[in-house]
Amino acid sequence: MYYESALWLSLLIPFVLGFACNILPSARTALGAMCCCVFGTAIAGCIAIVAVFQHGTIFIASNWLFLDGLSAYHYGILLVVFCLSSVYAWAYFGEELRKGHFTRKQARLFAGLWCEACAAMTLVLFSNNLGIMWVGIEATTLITAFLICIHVSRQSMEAMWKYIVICSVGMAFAFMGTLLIAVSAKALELGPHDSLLWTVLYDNAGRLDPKLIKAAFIFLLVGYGTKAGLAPMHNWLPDAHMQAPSPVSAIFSGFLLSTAMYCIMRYMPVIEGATGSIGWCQRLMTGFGLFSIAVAAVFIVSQKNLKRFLAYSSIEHIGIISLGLGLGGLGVFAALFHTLNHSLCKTLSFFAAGRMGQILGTYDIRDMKGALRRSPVWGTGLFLSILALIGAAPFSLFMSEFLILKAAIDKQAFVIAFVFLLGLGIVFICALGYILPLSWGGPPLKKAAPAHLFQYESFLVYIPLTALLILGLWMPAPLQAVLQKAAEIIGGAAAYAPAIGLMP
Amino acid sequence: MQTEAYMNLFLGLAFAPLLGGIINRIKAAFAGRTGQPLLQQYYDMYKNIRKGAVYSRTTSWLFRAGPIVGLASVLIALALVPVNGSTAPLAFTGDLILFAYALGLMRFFTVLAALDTGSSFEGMGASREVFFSALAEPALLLGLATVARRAGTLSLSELLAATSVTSPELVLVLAALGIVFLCENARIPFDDPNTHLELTMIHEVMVLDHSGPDFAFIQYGAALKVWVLGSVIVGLILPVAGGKFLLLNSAALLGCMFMLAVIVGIIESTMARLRLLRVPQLLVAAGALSLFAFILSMR
Amino acid sequence: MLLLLLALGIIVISGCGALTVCTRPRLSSCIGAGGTVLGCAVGMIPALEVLLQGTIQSLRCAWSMPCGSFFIELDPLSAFFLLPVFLLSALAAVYGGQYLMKYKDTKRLGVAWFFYTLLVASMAMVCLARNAVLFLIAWEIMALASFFLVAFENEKAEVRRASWIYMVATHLGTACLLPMFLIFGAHAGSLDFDRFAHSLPQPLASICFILALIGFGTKAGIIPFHVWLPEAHPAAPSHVSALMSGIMIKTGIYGIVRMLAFLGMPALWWGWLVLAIGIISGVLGVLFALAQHDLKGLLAYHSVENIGIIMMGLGVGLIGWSAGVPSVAILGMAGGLLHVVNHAMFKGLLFLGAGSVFQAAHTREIDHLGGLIKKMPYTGACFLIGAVAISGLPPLNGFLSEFLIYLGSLRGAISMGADVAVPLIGAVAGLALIGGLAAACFTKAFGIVFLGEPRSQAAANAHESRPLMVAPMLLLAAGCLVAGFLGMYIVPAMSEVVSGILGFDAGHELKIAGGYLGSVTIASIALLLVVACLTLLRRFLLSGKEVGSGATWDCGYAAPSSRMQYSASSFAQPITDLFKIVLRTEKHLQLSEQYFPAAGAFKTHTQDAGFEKIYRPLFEGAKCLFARCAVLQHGSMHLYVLYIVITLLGLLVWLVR
Amino acid sequence: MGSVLETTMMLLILSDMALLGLSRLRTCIAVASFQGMLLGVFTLLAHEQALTPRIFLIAAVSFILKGFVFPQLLRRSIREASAQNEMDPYVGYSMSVMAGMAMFGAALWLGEQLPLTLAAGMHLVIPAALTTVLTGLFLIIARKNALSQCLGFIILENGIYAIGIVSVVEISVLVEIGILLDAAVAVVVMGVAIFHINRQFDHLDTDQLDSLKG
Repeated sequence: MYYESALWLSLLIPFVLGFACNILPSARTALGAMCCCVFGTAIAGCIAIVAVFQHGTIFIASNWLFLDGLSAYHYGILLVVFCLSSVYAWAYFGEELRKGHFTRKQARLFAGLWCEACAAMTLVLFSNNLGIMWVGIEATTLITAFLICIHVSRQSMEAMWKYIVICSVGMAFAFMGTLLIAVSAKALELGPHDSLLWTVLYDNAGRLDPKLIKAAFIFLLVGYGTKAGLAPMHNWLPDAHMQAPSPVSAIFSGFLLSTAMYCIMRYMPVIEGATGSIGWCQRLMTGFGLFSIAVAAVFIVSQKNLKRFLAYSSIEHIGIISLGLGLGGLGVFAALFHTLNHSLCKTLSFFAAGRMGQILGTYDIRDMKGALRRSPVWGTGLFLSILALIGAAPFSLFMSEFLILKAAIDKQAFVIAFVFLLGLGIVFICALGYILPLSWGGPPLKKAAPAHLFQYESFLVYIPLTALLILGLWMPAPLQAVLQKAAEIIGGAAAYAPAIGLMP
Repeated sequence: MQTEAYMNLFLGLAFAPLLGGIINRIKAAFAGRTGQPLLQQYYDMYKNIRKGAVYSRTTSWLFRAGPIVGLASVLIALALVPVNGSTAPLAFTGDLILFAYALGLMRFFTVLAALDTGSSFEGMGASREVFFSALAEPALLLGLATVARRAGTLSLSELLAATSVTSPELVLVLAALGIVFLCENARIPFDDPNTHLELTMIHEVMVLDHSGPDFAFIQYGAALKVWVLGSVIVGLILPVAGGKFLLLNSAALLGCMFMLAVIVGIIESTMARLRLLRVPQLLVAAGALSLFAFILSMR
Repeated sequence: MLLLLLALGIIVISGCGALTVCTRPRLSSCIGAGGTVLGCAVGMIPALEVLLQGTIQSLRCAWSMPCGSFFIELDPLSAFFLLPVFLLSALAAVYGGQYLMKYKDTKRLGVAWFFYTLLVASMAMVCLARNAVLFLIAWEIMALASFFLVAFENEKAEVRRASWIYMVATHLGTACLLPMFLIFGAHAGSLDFDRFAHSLPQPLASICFILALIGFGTKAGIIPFHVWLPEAHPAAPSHVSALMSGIMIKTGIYGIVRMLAFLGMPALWWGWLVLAIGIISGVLGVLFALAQHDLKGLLAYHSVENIGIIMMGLGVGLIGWSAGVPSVAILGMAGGLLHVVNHAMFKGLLFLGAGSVFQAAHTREIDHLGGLIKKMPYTGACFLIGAVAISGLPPLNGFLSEFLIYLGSLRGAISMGADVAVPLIGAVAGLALIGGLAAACFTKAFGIVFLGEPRSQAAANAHESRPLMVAPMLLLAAGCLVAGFLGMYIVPAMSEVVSGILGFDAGHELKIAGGYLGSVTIASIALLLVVACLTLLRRFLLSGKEVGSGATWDCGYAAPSSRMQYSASSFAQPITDLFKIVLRTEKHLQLSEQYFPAAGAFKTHTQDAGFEKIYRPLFEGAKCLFARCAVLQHGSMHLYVLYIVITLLGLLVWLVR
Repeated sequence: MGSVLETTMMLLILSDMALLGLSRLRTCIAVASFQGMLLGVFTLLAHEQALTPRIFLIAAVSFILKGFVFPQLLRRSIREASAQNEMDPYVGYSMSVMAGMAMFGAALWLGEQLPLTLAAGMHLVIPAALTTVLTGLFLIIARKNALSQCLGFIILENGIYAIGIVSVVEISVLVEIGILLDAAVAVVVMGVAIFHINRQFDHLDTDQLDSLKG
């Protein structure tokens, strides 16, 4: 079938071209090849995604790889993030090449790793076999590690080392969890081939050993949570985001975290099924979500570096997603919606932060002044994207957070709602305090050479912004159907039955 | 009926300046002087009317508007207060609010006219005037509200008709209104009308620059203000003799007004002027009195 | 209804048009202002229609948004708030078109106009929306648009600070509204307003009432949530301050009233609470206004005061409602709502006047102004009318609403038992005090700014502003004057509005009140007649006599100078001293130490007590506390791994315990 | 046969204690490689009833990787970094051994709690494996030298591997190999990182890598 080949292609193109990038003659060609690779993948991927929503789940590699509603939705986000980021990387490193901060070797390395990272994340999304899923995540860790220190410096090395060690430990736990899942699957008397198949476990969740599966989920939650940046396993995240070049930070926040969250989402229905859907793992998710929001709120107050601040905001939003998943029902729907919004918005903010950093020559919030005057385009991007991030209507993050709050209130969980609102409020106050001088402030202290903007850069700003604006004011029916489908996979068919839709 | 309604208006217009004369006579008597003739205020106004006027170069049309608006609004207030037992020409439910605010309008424009001259003395007087009246206003309205609660009506006319000194809270109200009366009319102990040191004056200093007909209007307005507030107090004291004994009522009112003047005269000649710092305390006390009266009236 | 949507469409589209041509200031101003005026004119029609006929137009169509439906409705209450929205927006737009010309070289006016139109449209939408999602989105757009307008001169640090405070305040307010609406929704089963009515059981109803009071009250600027007003209003361009102070803060009142209608029969303590808030806001607002030196800051604090008066009206209404005294309830509500419109008119007028003064004299410092009435006669006259109106003096419109509130509270006070009469008599006393202080404050504002001699060169060189700026002020002044005489027609016309809130017919009661106002009108007319007669009389008396002019009597002092005039601060000093316990005015006195007098200096400065005493310590404390937590993330990777392990083991223990 | 397993597990635990107690890196690495080989053998022992080619393959791969490749990589890094000893750790060596004992106790308790159904004579496996896991974590947390942290990671992997081997038979070989390879790559990556760190900082003291905070 044509769409199975599309699936294969979207997995193989980045994998193969990734190696190809390493032998290209010049930096420009390497970056160009990277962009082409990503866009090629996007075409194949879109075909596959459309196919999924037309003909249902696609299985390949004898059911080891598949694409269902949930993964297709995430894959769509991945494609968007990667396409935008690749174009941005072209602009960003183009600027650095002009300044001569970026050698051919680095460019090759970057392009190669970039494609491989794309391939690895794709693998995670496609894998029906939980073992493969783990392999994919571990692979992303190892690949992106070097993306952090494309520019070798003490700080970047430090960030990278912390990233590797912490995430590897996390991955080890995740592996432990996967093993325990396999152990608990013994009851099903499965052959080696499909012992870890998600679909199989999903269908026979009821027959898994509850106690074991709970232990397994704890390991998985801590493990993948480390990668996703849930507090208190988040500590690698600010350092990595701060030190990585902006395109890398963009995909880190834009999708790497969501990938890890995706893995957790995959496990939730199985656990719920095994524990008799008493909302056991939902409680865990809620707890971690609230804690992450609180931690982010506390640490955001005293930030000095723009990218670090954005990283903490990522922690906050991952917490929000986890909270939504924990609330179940409408919350799951909202959490998935929030994943999309956050990816778009955070990608844009990192784009803008990176370019403003290049233009102003610093990432220190106290020194970045007058962004809107120095570069209207990116200044607007930075200002509005951060406004959207902190939940100002009419951007779509406001809507998804509103829905999550609704889920909490409908469950009479007033305390949760209060903590949630409190955290968001603190973040709002601080973030607004940061960006006002940043966008409007007086003449910048450090005079940076005025960066020459490429024409297409304005598109990088306005496409995501428009998307966020439109989604905030109007949710297309197809998207709603997709979200519904994905939410049903996680939260069961009961996901958000009431109160949504066009008209009563 | 008409005559009855307008009776107080006539009386006030006719006899208001006389009160000032009486007060001065009493003070003179206490001081052992002969004192000015009773009709002195009439003479002064007549003299001023015949004179021309001098306007400061600083002033604008507001300076000219001040006296006129002031006199007009005090006339409106007068038209709200009936001779006891009858109904005032402009009476309606809730007219006591209009009554208070008409006096407020008068003050507003007098103060603006004072500020218009740009003289620091008149500014000082204006400042004190607004300060004291802001404190006096609650006392006045609370007192009237207390009486209204007794009478169960919100119209001055019915209210004055319905009450007479029968209960302790009414005594308290009378005390409060008396204080307000002295303060609003800038009498001792709040203000000394015939001091000659600008720094210590309140009402008189505000009108330093007025002359001619304007000054006459101001004097007349001041006299009427005494009459208006006075007739309210008197109306509260006086027992009602029914609508048909109009002349009796009017005579009683007149007599009581003169008595009031005498009392004021005695106060002025026996008391000293308060230090400005003490004035607010006295006014707050007045407010407290009327509030206390109201609480009593809720028994 | 379609007409209304058309109006909003025109407004928004004109804004976008202005944005597209933002490189050409004049053109974008014309488009923006013209579009706004046109749209407002169109929108006025259905509003008036509904208000006069008491019909209800509603429109409900599909909106692909979770929990959302595009459900708008125009009932008398909405129309009652829409009317001032459109009126003042149009006039302020005309004024702003001229006012902004000063910035045409330094600013992108198109952007300003875009946000202005957005603000107008969203305010109208807030009054129309009947679905919580729609309402909240409109509410947030309103906040955002006004935020950008406040930050118009964003190169100034204090403007940025002001806009920050404003945005934070309004956002925290919204944070209270979200759960309130959601609680409603959870019980009504839908977020459409038509399901909300009387849907909540008691404890929740009180919670929602408190949430609404905080959330909407923050926007309305009740004390202690008022801190943003004195910051934002002076920072914004004058026509925007007029709009914000005149209308936008009223959307908060609208929200509260709307919620009251949904909550149904109130508990008695609600009325006590609202009334107390009203009195406190009113008194403190006017006191802080007295202590201000900045003309627009003074007006901003007067917004707090007037919101207080409105809240007093609502409180009286609530008390009457819960005590079962219809007349009190009706009079209180009607007075409060009428004051909304009146305040919109005279506060808009005053802010526009302040703007003209600022552009003429380039300063908002009251003590640097003076004698402007000779330089700018029209502005002066308009400002005077506004000042008289805001002091609630007859014969202007301010008196009508205060009269209704007085009447309502006195009614209750003289007839009811202690639990009702005590708060109501408190309302009477409070209103009286507020009235006196407001009169003091505006004799100061008008007297020092417009009368006497100019206190600075800038004030001496002032000149009357352009016709396009004067015309709106004249219209508003005329409005204040005329409305003052039409009480007996206006008040009965509100019967539908009030009945809509209270749920029982208010027509009869309001007709009677209209009758009283009729006699007020007679008195006012009489007043005008007497004034006219006296004027003629004086002319007659002065005819043929010499009318001289000389210097002001200065007690023989040889060299008077305009600096010797009584200043605003000295004018207010007795009052501010009496209330220094709340005002906490800081005085800085510098005197030369020599034996012979030399130059000295005296400065007074009044911070906002709420900000200084409540919010700053709170925020600082939180900041310090959180900064301490940074030690948890001290860069040592070993610690980080330890966290992870502890988490894991902790969870495992929690699992197997 | 169980006794043999018992002894292997004993050896495993003892090697953990040794890792905790020894200070010279080379010795630690030697112990680690011994542990790797031990696990290779253990793979066969665990499944002696059903020895399939798959088991042999896995055993061989793990034997080679854990026994020779990883240690070799570490030794190379030592040579490059010329870092012989662990500089003073947070927790002293004798204390570490005490901690190791405590961890063993915890492992015993935890092994009781986890309902892993095992063949006869393997009751010591889970505690031993968990001890190894905890030892690895302890090395990462309590040692300052980047190399010992890398070592800790390997030990951690060893422990999890042991658990996997005894508890899970049904995982397909591809996955297992993939997992092993991933671990290998992880070690390689860490080695490279260590190399870079050494070049940047001229030392491997991760305690001094604390410039990023807050």
